[in-house]
Amino acid sequence: MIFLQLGILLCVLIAGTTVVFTRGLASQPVVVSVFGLMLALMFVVFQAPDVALSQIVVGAVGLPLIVLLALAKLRRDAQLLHRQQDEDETK
Amino acid sequence: MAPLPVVIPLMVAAVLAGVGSRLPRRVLDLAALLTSAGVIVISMVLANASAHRVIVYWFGNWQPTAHSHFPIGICFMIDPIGAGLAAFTSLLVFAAFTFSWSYFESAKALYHILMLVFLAAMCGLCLSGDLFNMFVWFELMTAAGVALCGYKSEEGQSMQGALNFAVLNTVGAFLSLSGVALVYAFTGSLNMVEVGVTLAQHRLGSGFLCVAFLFVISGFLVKAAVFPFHFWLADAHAVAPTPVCVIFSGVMVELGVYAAARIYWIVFSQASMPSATAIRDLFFIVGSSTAVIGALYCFGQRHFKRLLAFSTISHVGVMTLGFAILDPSGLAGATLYLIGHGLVKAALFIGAGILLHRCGSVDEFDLRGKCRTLAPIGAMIVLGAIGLAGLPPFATSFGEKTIEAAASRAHREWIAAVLVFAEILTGAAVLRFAARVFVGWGASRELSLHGAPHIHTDQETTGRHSQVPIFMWGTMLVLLIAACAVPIPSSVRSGIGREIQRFETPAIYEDAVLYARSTEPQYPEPRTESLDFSLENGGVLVGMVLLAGLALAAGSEEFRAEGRVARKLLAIQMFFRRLQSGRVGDYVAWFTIGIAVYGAILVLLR
Amino acid sequence: MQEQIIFYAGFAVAAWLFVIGLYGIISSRHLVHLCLSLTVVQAATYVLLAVIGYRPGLPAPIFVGFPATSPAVDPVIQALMLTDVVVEATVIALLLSITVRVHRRTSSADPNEVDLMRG
Amino acid sequence: MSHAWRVTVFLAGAAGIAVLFALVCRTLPGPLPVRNRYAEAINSRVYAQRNVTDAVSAVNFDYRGFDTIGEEFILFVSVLGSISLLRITSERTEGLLADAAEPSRDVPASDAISLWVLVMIAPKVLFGIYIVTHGQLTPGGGFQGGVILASAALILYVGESFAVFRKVVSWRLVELAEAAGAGGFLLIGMIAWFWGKPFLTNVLPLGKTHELTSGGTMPLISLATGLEVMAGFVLLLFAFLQETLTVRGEE
Repeated sequence: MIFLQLGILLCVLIAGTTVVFTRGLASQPVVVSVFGLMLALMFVVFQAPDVALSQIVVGAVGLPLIVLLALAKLRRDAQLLHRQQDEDETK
Repeated sequence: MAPLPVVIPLMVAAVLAGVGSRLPRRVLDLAALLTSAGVIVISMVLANASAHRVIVYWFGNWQPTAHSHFPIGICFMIDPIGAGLAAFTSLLVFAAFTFSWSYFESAKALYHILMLVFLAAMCGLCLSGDLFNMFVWFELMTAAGVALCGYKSEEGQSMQGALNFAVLNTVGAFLSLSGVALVYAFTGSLNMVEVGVTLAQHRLGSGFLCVAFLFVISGFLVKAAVFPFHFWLADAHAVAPTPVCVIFSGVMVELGVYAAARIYWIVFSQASMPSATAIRDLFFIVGSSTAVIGALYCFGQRHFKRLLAFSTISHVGVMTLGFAILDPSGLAGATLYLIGHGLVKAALFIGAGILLHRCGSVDEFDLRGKCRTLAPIGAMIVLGAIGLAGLPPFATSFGEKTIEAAASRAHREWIAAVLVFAEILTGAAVLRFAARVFVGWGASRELSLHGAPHIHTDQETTGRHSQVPIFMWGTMLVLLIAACAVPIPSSVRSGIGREIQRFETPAIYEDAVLYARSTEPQYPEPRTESLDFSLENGGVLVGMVLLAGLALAAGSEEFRAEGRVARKLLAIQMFFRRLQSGRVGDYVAWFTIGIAVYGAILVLLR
Repeated sequence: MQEQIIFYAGFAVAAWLFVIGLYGIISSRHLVHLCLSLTVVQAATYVLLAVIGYRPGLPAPIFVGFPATSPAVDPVIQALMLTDVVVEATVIALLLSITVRVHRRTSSADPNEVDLMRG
Repeated sequence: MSHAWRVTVFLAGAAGIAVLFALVCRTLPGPLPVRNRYAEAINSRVYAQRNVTDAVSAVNFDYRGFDTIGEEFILFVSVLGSISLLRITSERTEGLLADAAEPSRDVPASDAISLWVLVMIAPKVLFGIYIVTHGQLTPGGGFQGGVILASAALILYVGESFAVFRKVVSWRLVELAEAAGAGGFLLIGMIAWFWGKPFLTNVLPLGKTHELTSGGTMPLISLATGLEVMAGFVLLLFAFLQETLTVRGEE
């Protein structure tokens, strides 16, 4: 019985550490999503269904989505900047 | 009545968010002004009504039942200190709105909405009697503050300051939340009074208490920008628009000290009586290091807003010292100091805003001698310097004298030296700025190679820059007059002294919150210090003028040729400059070590 | 006993997540990564709150299918967590929009490349 | 500071904090008898006192409803702050972005995808509404349901295009919804004043347990929160998807 709780705590620990040590931009939303999922599972195990539900919708879906959008925006801005620099050079 | 200081600004903000984009600019301004004026009035009424008994307001009508006395709801715990601070907050917000009357020609009501929510959050923090509720208002303050910081997000502005603000405060908030959670885990309550009573009853280990106390207040210490958590403040000020700076420096930072004092007295003071000396020593160290280092940084700046931001840090150190004495007169001095400093600092920031409006810069060297036509503004800035230096007739001088008297009664005479040091340096910095900018004295280039940051600040106003609107200089003048006039009636001073005695008596709050009865012991009439111009004031004045003169002369070529001492000094300055790196990673590292060191101090001295 | 073990384990995991999240922030080379490290720091508070509210063997505080007066795990702390979760996401969103801004200004999202403000 | 220095300082601090933690653990008091008070007080009274079954929602929307107001406004402010940060005020960049805006999204979606979107959205909206309205009975409530509803709008974007998204979801309307959600909560709190009770008192009839209308003001607050959260998240998506919105003005 108690092993379930300890196990999920361990999973959260590993997932959290992975988030910190994942430096690649492309894989970050995925890792965060997994981390959010682990936290949601932890809430389920610790008898907090309300929190688990909001963690699923926010932590495992909403937050990674916003991260994805922000990354896409950063990329597009970089492209724009390059294009602008090219134009400036041709002038 | 009691929840209105929070509910009204929030409601107006929500309405403006709905219809604000359709309303003309002046209607928005008027709505914001009226709202903040209303909050001033309501808070004053509350402060008045609570003068003889603490008002406790239970949200949702969840007052403790007569047989269990256990609070299950959230309460506002209103006393004249909290309500007075709420009134003071809304006064500064009102001043900021007046100043921005001819300001920010931008569409949408975002600025007004954010400011009003910010106001509501600060009032909530002042009045709340629940630990988690305080945390909520703290977070709301951070969110609104960050959003306001980035409000003027033009292309030319960097957002680094807002980022540092957000990250540091959020990390601090999480540590605070952990502290609240720890306390809850053992007391089973979130109500401040109930937690305090339980902690006192159950003789918990002093190690646990020390660490829990440190964690709970860590977020507020970050907000209060004490050393070494102060780095974000200067960065945020360089980015934030002027009216927002008025609020940040004038009251937001000080609320951090207020919250720490409130939490200490209500929650921990009875339980941790054995380690009160440790807490006193901790805050002596925190306060004096903040006061000294803030003053040193302040003197090394050329960007006026940044200079003022560092002087705020230094003065927060002074207030922390007042609180650290842990006796009523020390905290009463800190409160007087808070009022005087807030008004003077608000006036000085408005002065910075006027310079930005007229000259398009707040850089000391860029502006050298260019503002001779603005002599009245210069005179007001000099007055502000005198106020910062704690000289009569400003309220800061009362605060300073009260703190010093309390310190000497507690046999900590060295506190007076720290105060004088902070006052001379911060006053001289502003004086030097005024002399160079408005008179044209001193060098036109900076002495050191790796000098203070030269930041380009965008003009915030549009339209005619040829004149200074009355809303700008008028607000500045009124604030300065208020900073002199507020403490003149001795009833104000003795009133604050009496109220602080109550503030430091948890039993009164216990009766009011848990048992809905008011027991008011007779307080001894507090001592009030005189307004006389003392020898020490003279020393500060002479020191300040000399130091400013020296700094102006120091830029000249002859002095530089002398330079060995100067070079030594510059090397020291360089070292400090490197610490203020603008990198959020560095700041978080300082935060970590700061928590560890302060925790070690508490634990070892307990 | 079980409760003690879970509490200490949760306490340790929370401390670890807090410190490792801070490490992520100080060693970060990209602002998006920094924001995500901040979520790890916040997760530390979740873990702490979750183990504090937990009572082994007791059901969730949803009184459907069992008597309403029987004991359950702590609903107060769950309410605190619940609001915390939503707030986290929006605060991170605020930070990410600052990131976009910083990047547009400096064409870099490295928190160590500061374009102004030293000293 | 150089990176190595920073890490050294941090490690020293972290080691110090670890020692503090260890010390706390050593001096930790055993479980105090009082620590269950709050939980028991709520759990034992919620069913009888408020006719609801979800104690967490009861705490959120009734016993500690004032906290929830603060939290809701944190969301409100963060969303507005993000919009204000992401808006563009310089004309040059605006032009550049307008040139580059959405080059790949002009292709209309195929009928199959449109059908899929409809099929996906309907249950999602239903599910979201269910969660919002059953907050006081089963796990869920305004916060969770609001996010689910917002994600329904997202499907529209993924399946169709931003143009369709913009057409169906009006910026102005969402803004109004956000304000209504935030203000609505306050208004519900003010109802109590007409009965002379303190702010946020649950004065409405409590209804029968297990019914949607049980809990007095709770379902209303849940609705207001749901509206606010949904609108807030849709606005966030808007802001991140296209930032020229506020500059170009309304439709």
